[in-house]
Amino acid sequence: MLRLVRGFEELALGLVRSGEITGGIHPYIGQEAVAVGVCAALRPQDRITSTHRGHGHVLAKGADPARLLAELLGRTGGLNRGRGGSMHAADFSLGILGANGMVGAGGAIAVGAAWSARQAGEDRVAVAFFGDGALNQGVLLESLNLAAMWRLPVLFVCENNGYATTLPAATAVAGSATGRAAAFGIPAAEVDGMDTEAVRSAAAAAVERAAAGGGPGFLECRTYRFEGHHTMERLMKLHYRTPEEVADWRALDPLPRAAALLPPGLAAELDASVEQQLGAAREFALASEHPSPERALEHLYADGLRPRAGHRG
Amino acid sequence: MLRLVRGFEELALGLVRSGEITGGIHPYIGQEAVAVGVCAALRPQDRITSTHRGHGHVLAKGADPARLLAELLGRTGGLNRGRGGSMHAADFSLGILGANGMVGAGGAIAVGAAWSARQAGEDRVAVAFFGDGALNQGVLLESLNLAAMWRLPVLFVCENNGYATTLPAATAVAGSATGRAAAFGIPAAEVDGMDTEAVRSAAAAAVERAAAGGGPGFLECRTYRFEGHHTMERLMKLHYRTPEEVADWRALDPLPRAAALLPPGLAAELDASVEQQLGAAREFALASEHPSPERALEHLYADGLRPRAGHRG
Amino acid sequence: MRLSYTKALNRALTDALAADPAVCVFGEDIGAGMAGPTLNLLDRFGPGRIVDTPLSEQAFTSMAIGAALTGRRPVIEFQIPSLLFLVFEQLVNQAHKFSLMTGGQAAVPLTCLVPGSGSRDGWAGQHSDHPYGLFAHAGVKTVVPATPTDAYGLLRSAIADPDPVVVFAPAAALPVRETVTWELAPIPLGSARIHRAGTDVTVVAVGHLVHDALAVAEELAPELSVEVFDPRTLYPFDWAALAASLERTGRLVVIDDSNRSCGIGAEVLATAAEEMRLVAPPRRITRPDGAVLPFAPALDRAVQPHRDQLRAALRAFGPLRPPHGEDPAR
Amino acid sequence: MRLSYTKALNRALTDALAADPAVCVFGEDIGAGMAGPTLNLLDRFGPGRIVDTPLSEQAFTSMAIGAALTGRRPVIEFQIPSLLFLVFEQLVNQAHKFSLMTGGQAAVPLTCLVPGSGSRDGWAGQHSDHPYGLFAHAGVKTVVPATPTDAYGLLRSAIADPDPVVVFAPAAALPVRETVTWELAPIPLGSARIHRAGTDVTVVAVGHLVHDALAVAEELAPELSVEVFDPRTLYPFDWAALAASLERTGRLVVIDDSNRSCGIGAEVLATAAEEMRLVAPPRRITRPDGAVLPFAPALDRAVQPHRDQLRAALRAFGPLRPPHGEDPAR
Ligand SMILES: Cc1ncc(C[n+]2csc(CCOP(=O)(O)OP(=O)(O)O)c2C)c(N)n1
Ligand SMILES: Cc1ncc(C[n+]2csc(CCOP(=O)(O)OP(=O)(O)O)c2C)c(N)n1
Ligand SMILES: [Mg+2]
Ligand SMILES: [Mg+2]
Repeated sequence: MLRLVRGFEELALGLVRSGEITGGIHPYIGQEAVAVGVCAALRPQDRITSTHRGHGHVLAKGADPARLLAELLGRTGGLNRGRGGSMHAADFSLGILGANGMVGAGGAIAVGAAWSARQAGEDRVAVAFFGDGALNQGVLLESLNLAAMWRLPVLFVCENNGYATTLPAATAVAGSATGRAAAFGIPAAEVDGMDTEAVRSAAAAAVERAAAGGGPGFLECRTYRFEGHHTMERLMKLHYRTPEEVADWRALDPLPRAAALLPPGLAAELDASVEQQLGAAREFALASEHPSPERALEHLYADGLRPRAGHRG
Repeated sequence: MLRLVRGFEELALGLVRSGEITGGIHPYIGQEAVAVGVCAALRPQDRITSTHRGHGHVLAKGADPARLLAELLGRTGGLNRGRGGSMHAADFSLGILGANGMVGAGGAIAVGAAWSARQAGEDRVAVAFFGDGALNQGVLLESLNLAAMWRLPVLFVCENNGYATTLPAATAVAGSATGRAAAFGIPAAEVDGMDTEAVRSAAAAAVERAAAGGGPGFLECRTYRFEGHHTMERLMKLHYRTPEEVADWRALDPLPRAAALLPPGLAAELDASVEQQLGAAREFALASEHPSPERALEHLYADGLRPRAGHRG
Repeated sequence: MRLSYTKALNRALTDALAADPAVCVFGEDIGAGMAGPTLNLLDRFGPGRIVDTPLSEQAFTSMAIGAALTGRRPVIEFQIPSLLFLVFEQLVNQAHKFSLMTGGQAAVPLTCLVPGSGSRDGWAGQHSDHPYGLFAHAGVKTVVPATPTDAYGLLRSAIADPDPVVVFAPAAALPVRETVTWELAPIPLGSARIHRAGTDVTVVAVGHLVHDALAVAEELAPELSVEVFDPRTLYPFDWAALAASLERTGRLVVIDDSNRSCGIGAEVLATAAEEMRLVAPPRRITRPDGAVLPFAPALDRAVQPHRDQLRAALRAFGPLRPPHGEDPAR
Repeated sequence: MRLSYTKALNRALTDALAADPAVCVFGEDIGAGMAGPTLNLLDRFGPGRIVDTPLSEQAFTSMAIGAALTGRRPVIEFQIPSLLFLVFEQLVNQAHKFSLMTGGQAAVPLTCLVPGSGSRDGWAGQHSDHPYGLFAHAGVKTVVPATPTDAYGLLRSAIADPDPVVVFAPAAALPVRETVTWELAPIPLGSARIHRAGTDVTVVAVGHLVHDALAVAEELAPELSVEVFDPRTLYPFDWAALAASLERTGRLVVIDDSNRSCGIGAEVLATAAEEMRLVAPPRRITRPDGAVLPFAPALDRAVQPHRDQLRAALRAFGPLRPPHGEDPAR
């Protein structure tokens, strides 16, 4: 899965560069261990909410890479029929309640999903992924309180990659992520976010506790994005990170680390199968149809209400 | 001052009952030690933001009771010329940036005032008063982070009276008020909010530290409102507090406690002078003119822009 | 049966909760039923469905969205209209957009109820707004019932609707009572109601102002024949019914207790001017541009639309029914 | 001098900061100048005045209000238009109301700048709104400059204004460049600009659509004489200038890249229908009701107003200048 997520992002980066993906993406490269580790601890019925940097979460929870890629390309075969794009990719059939363009927004939505499951008498845990930037978003802080107060089965996963766009977490987050969660009475742990197995086992413990009625959990995964905040960053001269810092973190790349644990030969085998899968995904996605402009406002209302057009005749 | 605040509220309650104050008030009775204690620690140049339950703060920071009362009566002689009423009473000449109808809103405004003073090179501390209910308001939590991160001269004063309207703090606030502040790296102390001197001395220490560049402080004052949430509560049958609980807290009334510390005779003297002052305030306020309806939208824009009327002719 | 507006809301909630276990209610002090509509719900349906929330409007609204996305039908009661400002992102940028953005995978059957919208004497600047126009602009379904029967029926439909709906219950309508001899039932969203037929002028009145419009229409009956048109749902608006009414009258006045610029009054005038029959310039009576309600009661009232203004606007069309019974406009 | 729109905003901020030590800027990634308007400000004015903020829009907007109440003149740069939803309470319920609620004691000279409002290719549903109508409804001063010169001049005036002002810089206007041979100077809020005089139809175009309107007007010049009217400030609107224009033309089309219902297009049509000279039904070209921008680029474009629609609306007035030079409408 690590390889699939990495390979998918590389494929997508290529399609951004070639202009086939409009608007660019927020690449997940470097952070794969978090999505993959956490989702490995989830059961099919569990749900997640994701972020602007969501491809990793969406894939790790099981979405079809071909349909995700078609979504990034705005095709009818996309997860969202081409209506959402990178920042809103979702697959409700798999409990993927969507990437979200607003930082911090997914947190409380996941809390709502957790509440909903409890109200329906269902055994489902909800996971909210979010970045260090979201730690300063009011709605997210509010949602920690509600989750704690109501002992809801939700796991907050903070992917601390050190920066919110150009702003270092060190100059943005007073105290610590785990300290904040703990202040709301939520058991919180810091994890090496470059180590898939460490993430998985911490997540598994939290999910198990939550499912058993033990209330919410919080993981701070220390990680790093190897690419710019957004593909557009390549066009800018920004100096918020030193090349040395990037290199130091690249040395912790979760992929070789995970590969080293595999029996000899298996890594290459996996690589080949991922390559094949992604090749097929690319083919599917590029062959998928563009939606027709007359259907621009389809799905605007769930009851089928057709809005008035913006002009007459 | 304690007596003045108490006497003012009793006077105002009478005017609510007689129908002269429209819309009712959120009485401050019982919590006087907090406003009086904190404001006793402030210097004239310091600033405060207040709440829907703001009369105590406004008076303790030095506002003229006659003009505050005229404001509650909607008269031109009021602090806000009758435009604000109870929930928006302000006196900018005294650094009183206003009561506020939105729970939690004053916190970040005070942080802004603190930032402003620092930016202008002025030695001024800002104090934000707010209730336990506001501890769950996102903007307030966000503002704790900004104040801490930027080491601003601001003092957060949480008046924990145990309830947000009918909701017990015990079922609304996970963790503790001071724990939350501490998680943002803000030194936080719990104080007996029924003891004026305890509040004053804790506030004085925090103000001194803030003024000296030591950054923000946080006080949780445990207190109680003896009356209903709002005067309208008298018309409802609500059972969220037991009569025993109210009686227990009434036994801690800050007024007798403070009176006991005075030299014999002085208490009565003070009472008489407060009575006289409030009598004069009442007279002034009731004699003050009603604003004229044609001037309803005066002050809507600071540049004097006159908005279009809602009808023609 | 004598039914008050607030009691009608309470009945609608009770019936919806009883009919569908997915319905649940979030809000502040709803356990105590402080605002009225939620009275006794906690006793009957328990804390698993009637959720007294901390003062975290953004988070509990988002939670309700999360719950709606996963099969619940939450209703949120907001104590004051300006709380909608606080959750504007949640309602307009999240709840409203999920269906389209997910390509139809998701629906957000969320109802927001604001009992006591608009001015309440003495509540002043931050508690007296009537922000329904904001939601009509964003495209969130927006309902403003004028009568107890409509309050019941529209709230039931709002809860049953698969999309987010905001229901404004104007403070000035809450005291309205009706003697109800019919069965209360859902009323479809998007259908207007003609309270009084007329042939000279159509008065589109929103919320509590329906009652003012009816009073003025009665009073002016000797002079002109006024049709009182209550859109009930501001978005989607029942344009077909309005066109039919103007086909009859050709004259239009809107009376609307919200700010003038870009309000629902503007929308009604604009659409009528573009597409419908008008024999005279239309008029609207609204709050002033950018209005903030001053505290002093006389000032507060001065900023709201009132009957005198409606009377004047109607008379400004000129004498349409002179004492002799002739009609110079025909 | 060749001046781009973004550079004009940057110049306006630089000049305002240099002219008045009370001016300061808050926003996300403004130190790096990521969006353009704040480029190099940190180097020149330092972190005491150019404040890179954490992702706490509500708190830093409230902070800016607190700073404005106490003598500063803060500017906030918002990275995306929907952040305005997140701070709607702060702007509409706090900043806008302080002056009236305090009886004139307080002013909130706060400027909000949104560089890149409206659609940006591929940014999809939550990042592509054009919510200026919401502020015009609330009564917050609202500015949408179309050209670099206007962007400079209006932003300077916004910063100098004692009231809150929201400045929208449409994404589609950012690439506009001008050869500027004049001195850049403040331009008063509330004054419209006629970009092209005409006698048959007045086209009110908002923001970047001014350039589309000009192109269509040129193209149709043989058929009809179009006046292109750029309000520049949507609230307060320059009604006197519009009335004068309609006095000349009597025909009105609004082209506006925001949602139809209760948008600025509605307001212009309504006011014109009520008070101004119209010889034919007015028209508006807008986004559809309740529009959410779909991601796929062709769908995104289909939801925005475009030149074909304007052309069709203008031609729908019928032949006004037949080849012979006669004018059947006179
Ligand atoms: C509420 C909100 N504020 C600002 C933005 C613009 N923005 C998008 S991503 C981002 C940085 C997010 O940082 P973080 O949460 O650490 O996630 P990361 O990008 O590092 O994965 C910003 C400022 C937004 N989309 N939403
Ligand atoms: C943001 C917001 N939510 C809700 C309300 C309605 N309301 C006014 S006061 C209040 C309770 C506030 O409780 P607390 O902060 O503890 O202050 P207290 O009333 O106890 O002094 C509520 C819910 C409001 N004015 N603002
Ligand atoms: Mg980050
Ligand atoms: Mg309280």
